[in-house]
Amino acid sequence: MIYVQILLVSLGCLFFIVGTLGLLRFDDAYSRIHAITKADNLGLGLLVLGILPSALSVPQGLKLILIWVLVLAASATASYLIAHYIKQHQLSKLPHGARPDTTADGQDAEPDPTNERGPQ
Amino acid sequence: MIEAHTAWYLASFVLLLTLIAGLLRIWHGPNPADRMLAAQLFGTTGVGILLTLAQAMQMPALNDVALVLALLATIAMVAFVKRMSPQQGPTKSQPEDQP
Amino acid sequence: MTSDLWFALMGVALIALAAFTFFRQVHLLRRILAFNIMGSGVFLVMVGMAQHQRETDPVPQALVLTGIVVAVSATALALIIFRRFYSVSGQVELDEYQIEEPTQNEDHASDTMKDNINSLQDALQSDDEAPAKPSASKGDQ
Amino acid sequence: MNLAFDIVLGLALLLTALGVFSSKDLFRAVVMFIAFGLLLALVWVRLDAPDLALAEAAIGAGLTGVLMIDAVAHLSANTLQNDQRDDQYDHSPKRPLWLPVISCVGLFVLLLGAIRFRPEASVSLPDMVRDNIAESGVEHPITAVLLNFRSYDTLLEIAVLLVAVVVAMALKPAAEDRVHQPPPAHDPILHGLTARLLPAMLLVGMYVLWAGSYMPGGAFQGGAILAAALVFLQLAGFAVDRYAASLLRLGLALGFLVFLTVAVSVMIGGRPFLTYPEGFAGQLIFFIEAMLTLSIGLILFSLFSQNPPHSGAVGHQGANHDQ
Repeated sequence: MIYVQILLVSLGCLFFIVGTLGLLRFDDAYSRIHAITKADNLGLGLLVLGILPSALSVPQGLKLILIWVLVLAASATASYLIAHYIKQHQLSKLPHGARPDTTADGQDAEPDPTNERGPQ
Repeated sequence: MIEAHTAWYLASFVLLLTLIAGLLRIWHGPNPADRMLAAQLFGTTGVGILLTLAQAMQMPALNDVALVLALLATIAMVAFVKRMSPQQGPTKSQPEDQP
Repeated sequence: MTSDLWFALMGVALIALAAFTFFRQVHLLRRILAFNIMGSGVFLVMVGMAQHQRETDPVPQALVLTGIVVAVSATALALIIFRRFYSVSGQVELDEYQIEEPTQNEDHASDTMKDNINSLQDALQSDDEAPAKPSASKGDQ
Repeated sequence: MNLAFDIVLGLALLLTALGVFSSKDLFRAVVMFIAFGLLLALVWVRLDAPDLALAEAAIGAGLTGVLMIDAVAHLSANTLQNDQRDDQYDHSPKRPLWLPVISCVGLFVLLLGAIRFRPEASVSLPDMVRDNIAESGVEHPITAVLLNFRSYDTLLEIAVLLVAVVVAMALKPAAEDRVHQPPPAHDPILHGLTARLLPAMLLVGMYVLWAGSYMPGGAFQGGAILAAALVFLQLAGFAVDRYAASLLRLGLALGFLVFLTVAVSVMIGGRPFLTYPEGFAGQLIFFIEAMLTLSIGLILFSLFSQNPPHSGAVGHQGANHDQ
């Protein structure tokens, strides 16, 4: 059991490292959202799974699962909100493969001068 | 074979290091949305650190702290999206565009 | 070197740096941020020092718990006053180091904090007459 | 491992504080401040203070961050010219450097000296708490200190909060000065999340309040969670402040009044102010705590919602056009 726990927790930490790496290395905001959801969903999920066998009681274990579910719901909503915000205000260029004509969203938000790249 | 609580400390230490690396994204931006994304990751990593520390320090009360943090993880993001208009340049203010 | 002492030392460093920023910056929002961090430094010194001398001590922890809640309400109040001040005067700093011409409020020539408070009071009293009496110092740029 | 974690955590805390202080961009400073709050919660954990971590998680990483973001949004809704002018001030020769440097170095040296030459404590407070905890009516030492041994602090604290919210209400702009913002856009996903999260938040707030009698938790943390839940609702587009206006007025003073009433009414029985009759301490403390939770939550929420709306500077702009 202990080895399974070590494996799960290590994998969870690995996903957190990967998520942070993605946050730092990806060069547009949409890809960064993709990166951090890996840490939120998989990283914390594996971590919780790894901790579960050490939980002192059933309620404690349920609480751990509840924490994971809450983070899942919260991070999914936050990702949606921020992606919507970025798209609406054209703060970032589109990731590769997306069609630019879908960005307009029916309004004339002007490009943000603080953005180095600008929407193209 | 290292002791169990040392292993938990090790895990939380690794998570703390990723948290500190995430500071770079807050610092470099380039736009406010990127900074808020980094803050969002901070919340989740904080939950992870609290859960591992709860095991390392044998303090089940820390799970409650993690629970509160998980509940309130999005509140700053919601405030940002709902209240912050993205005009950051020298342009004069425009009414907030509501779709 | 215990971790209690280490965090108390961090608290000392936070207090000193926050004091520097508080006196260096004129932007009121930055001052509020600095003041908040200074408060956190004080809390760290209180709990860290008490626990460095003895074991885990509930008394300073309880005091700091009270302090945290008072600090957040003080911050909220400071922000309300700041935003009110901003919407009345259009400025984000007090006038002590004003480079441009002073505000053209009814009680003109406000170089001191006191005058700023006066103008704020005036504007509050005259709320019903007009939608705030803004200074025009910013619009002239 | 243990100490290495603490050293890195402390340095990270210092680093985020430096980030707050040295950011030219105001918004960056605010996000750094949110990160600072989160790291501070971890520091409280490492200082064996889970109560403080609980309060800091709800307040430092949650409420204060929202307040700051709201204030920056208020500024940037108009223009950020002020921020740029601020940079000019930074390099202005008129601003003397001696005051910041002296206060910084002086405080640092004084506090280090105070730590180095601290007097030995003559009484051991932890021992006193441990000896008297059985009579306090609760099992958790921090709740015992807050509501029994040092209940003066708590009473005065709730009074301070009440004064703050009264001042905030007095500073509210006159009705015609306020421009009514259009109702926020309906966002089905955020709406759905809030509707499902609200019961969880209220439940957790109540759990934390109830847990306070035997483990970390209590009125302050519960109140902070309640406030955060209300702020969350308000941000998500539910007009909590308008629905709950009358309840708000009632609830603001409730905690203080109940606490004071209990404190004074025991004097009728010939007992000193702010003590509890034997046998009832536990129940009375829980009752007071429940009322305090409600009051603290409502007070912190109204300190958020009393903010002048973002249109505060719209009048300012209109005046500019008039000229």
